[in-house]
Amino acid sequence: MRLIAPVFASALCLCAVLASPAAAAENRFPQPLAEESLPSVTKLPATWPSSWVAIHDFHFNAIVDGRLAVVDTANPVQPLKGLVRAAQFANALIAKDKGEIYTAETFYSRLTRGERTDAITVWDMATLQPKGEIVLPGGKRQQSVTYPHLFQLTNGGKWALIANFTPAQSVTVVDLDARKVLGEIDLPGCSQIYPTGPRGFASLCADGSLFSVTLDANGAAASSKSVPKVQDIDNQALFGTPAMVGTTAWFVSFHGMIQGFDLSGTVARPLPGSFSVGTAEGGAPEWRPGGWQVINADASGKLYVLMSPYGKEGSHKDGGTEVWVVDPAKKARTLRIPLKGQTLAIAVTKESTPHLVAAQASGAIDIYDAASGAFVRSLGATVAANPILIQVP
Amino acid sequence: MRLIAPVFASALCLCAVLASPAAAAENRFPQPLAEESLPSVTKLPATWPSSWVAIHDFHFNAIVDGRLAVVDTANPVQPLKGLVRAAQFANALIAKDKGEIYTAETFYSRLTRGERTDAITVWDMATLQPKGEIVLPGGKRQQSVTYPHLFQLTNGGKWALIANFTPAQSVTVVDLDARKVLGEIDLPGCSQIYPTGPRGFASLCADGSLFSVTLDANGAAASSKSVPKVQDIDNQALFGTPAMVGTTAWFVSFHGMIQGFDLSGTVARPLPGSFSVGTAEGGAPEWRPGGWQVINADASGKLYVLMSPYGKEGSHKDGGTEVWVVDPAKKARTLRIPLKGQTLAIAVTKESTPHLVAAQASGAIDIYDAASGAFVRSLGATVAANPILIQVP
Amino acid sequence: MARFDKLTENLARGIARGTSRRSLLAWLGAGMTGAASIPLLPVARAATPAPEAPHGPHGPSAARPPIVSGLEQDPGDQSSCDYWRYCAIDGFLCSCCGGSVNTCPPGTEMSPITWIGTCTNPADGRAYVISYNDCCGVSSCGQCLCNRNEGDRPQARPQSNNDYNWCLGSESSIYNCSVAAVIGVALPAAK
Amino acid sequence: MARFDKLTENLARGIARGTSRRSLLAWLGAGMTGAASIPLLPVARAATPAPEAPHGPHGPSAARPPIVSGLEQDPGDQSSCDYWRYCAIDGFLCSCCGGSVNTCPPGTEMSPITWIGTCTNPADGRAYVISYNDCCGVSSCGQCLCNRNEGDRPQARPQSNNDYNWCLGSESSIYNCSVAAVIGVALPAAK
Repeated sequence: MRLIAPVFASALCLCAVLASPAAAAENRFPQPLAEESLPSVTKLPATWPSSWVAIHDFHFNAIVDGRLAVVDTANPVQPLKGLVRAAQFANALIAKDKGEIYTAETFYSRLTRGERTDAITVWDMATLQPKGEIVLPGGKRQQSVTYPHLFQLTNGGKWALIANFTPAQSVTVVDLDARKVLGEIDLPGCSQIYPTGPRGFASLCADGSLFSVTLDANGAAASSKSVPKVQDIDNQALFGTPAMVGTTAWFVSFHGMIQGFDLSGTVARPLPGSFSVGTAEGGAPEWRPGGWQVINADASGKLYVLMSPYGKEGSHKDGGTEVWVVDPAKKARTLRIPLKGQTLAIAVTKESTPHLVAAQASGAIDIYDAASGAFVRSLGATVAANPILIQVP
Repeated sequence: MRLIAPVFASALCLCAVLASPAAAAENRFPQPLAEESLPSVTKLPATWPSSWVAIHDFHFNAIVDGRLAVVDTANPVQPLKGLVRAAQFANALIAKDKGEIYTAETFYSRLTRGERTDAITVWDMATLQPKGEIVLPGGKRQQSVTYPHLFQLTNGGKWALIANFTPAQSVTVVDLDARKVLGEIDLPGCSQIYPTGPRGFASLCADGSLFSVTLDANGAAASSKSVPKVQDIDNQALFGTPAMVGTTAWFVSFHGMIQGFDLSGTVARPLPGSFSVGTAEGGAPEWRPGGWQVINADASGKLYVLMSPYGKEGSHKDGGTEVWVVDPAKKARTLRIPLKGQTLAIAVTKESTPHLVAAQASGAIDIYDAASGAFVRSLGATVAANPILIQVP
Repeated sequence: MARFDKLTENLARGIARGTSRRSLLAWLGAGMTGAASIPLLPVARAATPAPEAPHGPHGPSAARPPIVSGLEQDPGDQSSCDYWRYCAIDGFLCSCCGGSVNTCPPGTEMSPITWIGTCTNPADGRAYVISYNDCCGVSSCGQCLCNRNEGDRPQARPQSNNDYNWCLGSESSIYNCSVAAVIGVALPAAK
Repeated sequence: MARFDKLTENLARGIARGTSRRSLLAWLGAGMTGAASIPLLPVARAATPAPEAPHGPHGPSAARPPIVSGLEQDPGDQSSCDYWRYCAIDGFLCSCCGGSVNTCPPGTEMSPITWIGTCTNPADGRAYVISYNDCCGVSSCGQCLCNRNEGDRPQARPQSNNDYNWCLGSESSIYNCSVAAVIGVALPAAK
């Protein structure tokens, strides 16, 4: 496309031009700067480099205008690569194999009032342009401060599962490829969606049980199975967002106990042998996990847990100041990484030299060497107002 | 309404209850606090007190989610009385006699994309609830950083005039009472809307002229008249937002010259005898008006001009640090009021003891005694992220 | 999918007030579901990691003057996260948004369904049943953001989780702020 | 309403570049209307009233490292309001938003109509014609807010006013950020 639309010139700055030492300077640079082509829109690589992550900006002061920031953690000069709309308590998913991002959002015809529309939008990872939409019926999409496990993929990424809360609980099954809603599974008493096996999911229930559902080819429930008492919500509650290592979900409790779940089969089951992330001096009263995304994993399966020395009842969202690295095979802590500030979310890149990405409450994004814990760089508060989740595609 | 919907109790805090020194304390207060009635929504007085103003929050970081803040300038404890939606470069008007607020806004069906709808919403001043809507055709409503004179009343407040910019310029005439659009007046070359006479408006034109239009009973143009060269835009441009004293509009130029216009008749005409707000020591290079809403008036007709000591070409939106009070009858400055910080907008209340309201770039709202210039109080940054206009109903 | 009973409990004000610890435990133990939660918003954007200000910087207005009830029996600053009724609040305080500690700002609608917490009044030592209601239909107030999580539990137990947007039964689900109203006295119970 | 001619001028790149001061004055003197303006956003939320930082605090990222062209002939920090091409910009700098000094961020659409300014390159002393285009369809970038008003005039003269949202010819009018592209050299003219 050439610039063929109206453009207008102005004499505004001509006096400045005339006052400048043009003659002398032009001698050093005989040719003027080249003309630049317009219009021009940046395109991203179809496959994002392994230093790139997606950071969810909850945008507290305008929740209706939330965003997903595409961030190059290796680039302190221009870390922000683009924004994807994530409106009104949205959830976002990345399907790297398809080169697609999915957002599950809610809209009103008059911003804050009027007709409500819930929809999944399909975005192209290279252009960040929308390429499809699936309207969700019933105006029931769960609106929460963003948790990853309210919107998940199953059936090899062909389908998506969306949590509903009215406060009646259910899960909507969507065929992403066919761009249509398949159906809805009632899920009274259970929350969040942890994909299981080839086509199904598990949820954590209010009575401490784990409930697994398998889906048939039409997206209806084919079978279900409950495993009782997988957690003690009163005394040893598990944060709802686990670290995923293949089909193993590693959860951490408010007190720092690690519990694995095997999601490879049609029925999710707890792995035997929970263990502690350990303890340390200096707690006031004690070290506990704290933040919004408090546990994550690297490609080798090591776990990273965001820890606060101010741990007590109610401290679990206050953020942390260290990351403790734990080897779940050895059930032992292998490293303590001191952070630059009060941090709410962590993730580890899949680079050949993996990096720990830490989102501070201030909005600053800090990068550490995952193996040594050494501070590498800060990106500053340059990508999001309220970064609360970090996705590594 | 009684609280009849589901409510749920929890044992969360019972341990704290049990640990408290209940027995001793209860002796001092034999009766517990009374039960409070739910649901309950605050209602505002149908006629707002004279200390109340409306402050436009442009909300830079989410322009799509702009707001109008209702503010009690006399109340430093709870200055914010409520918010009215003012989405996407909105304009807002207050019709005190009808107890109505009007917002002219733009919406997209998917927040940032999809179908565009421009509309005026009618809000009740006591409830801040919407009570009507008039959809504006054509998707042409002018979107600018908010200027008061893009949306004005005429015909005794029965009609509204809305500026359009595509960039073709026109004015849409709306019957507020009948909730319908009457028509559109082409206005090539002229900007902003200054109501004139009983039913019409004037606009300032690119060639320095002033163009007046009278409207017939159907909202069509009945006649028009141009007055050439009312301003020298190159050398002595007038800020687009005047101080209104009755039907006289007092404009100030970038260099501090005051020019009045009589809008009482069907043809707006410049008043003879422009004059300067004066000069002062300490300019670097000189004192000039600076800010977004740089001139306003009190009920007695005195003018208040926001002044910056750093005046030069291009400084006119950088804000000011003093207010100079000018008596247009004497064409003389009567007071200099030093401000607490870099200020972008000023207005004067219609209280029996009028107050100068000053909105800082930081978001802080400061209150001064208009007669003496004495600082009275600051409301802090408690009502708006980006306060750029102050309306005194 | 009939494993769980559909438990959309309707607990009236009197029931909530009169609930003893034993019956509460029984109720929770029954796997009560389809339930409620405190309003919303997590992780307040706190300025420091120290425990002095763990619940958020009170929006951009940390230095605002206190909002007080004037009652000796209801002490504290209603614009502060530390006010006694806010023991489990999460969101913008309506006291700073045009409402009050127990009324929504004009232009909003109070969520008709709500979560109930129990907070201890330091003046009279009583445990009060507090109703946390969201005010809905106007965008984020932006003032006095607070997040206190004493007793908060993961979303697996909805009635104990404060991350939901509780603008559910309202005409619009757009969230503006949250109130904390006294709706009764909790009955003391032996531990 | 036929007093003004409908002047929706189509000035192509070559015409803009070749416009002499005399023809520009003639063009302006003709009361050229229906015209353009620089992107948008006024009054940047500057931190101090002093002239050291009059054009805004560069968003929340005042301490960000410089974005440089690497060309000696195009000096300066493209994330700074003081960069030479930004002599009349108003808005979020696309260089900080996923684009560059002359390209829009992915996901946006560049406004097809634009305003042209003239800025002097301090390296070669030449006056360049700069096209300020808005990037549209994604909400406020929120980074590197700048507002420079040298030569800005009130909305009475649209082509000289930078308060319009210039996302006009685009599919969506939602504003994200602004670019400043070199599209030619302004011809010098004797005063």
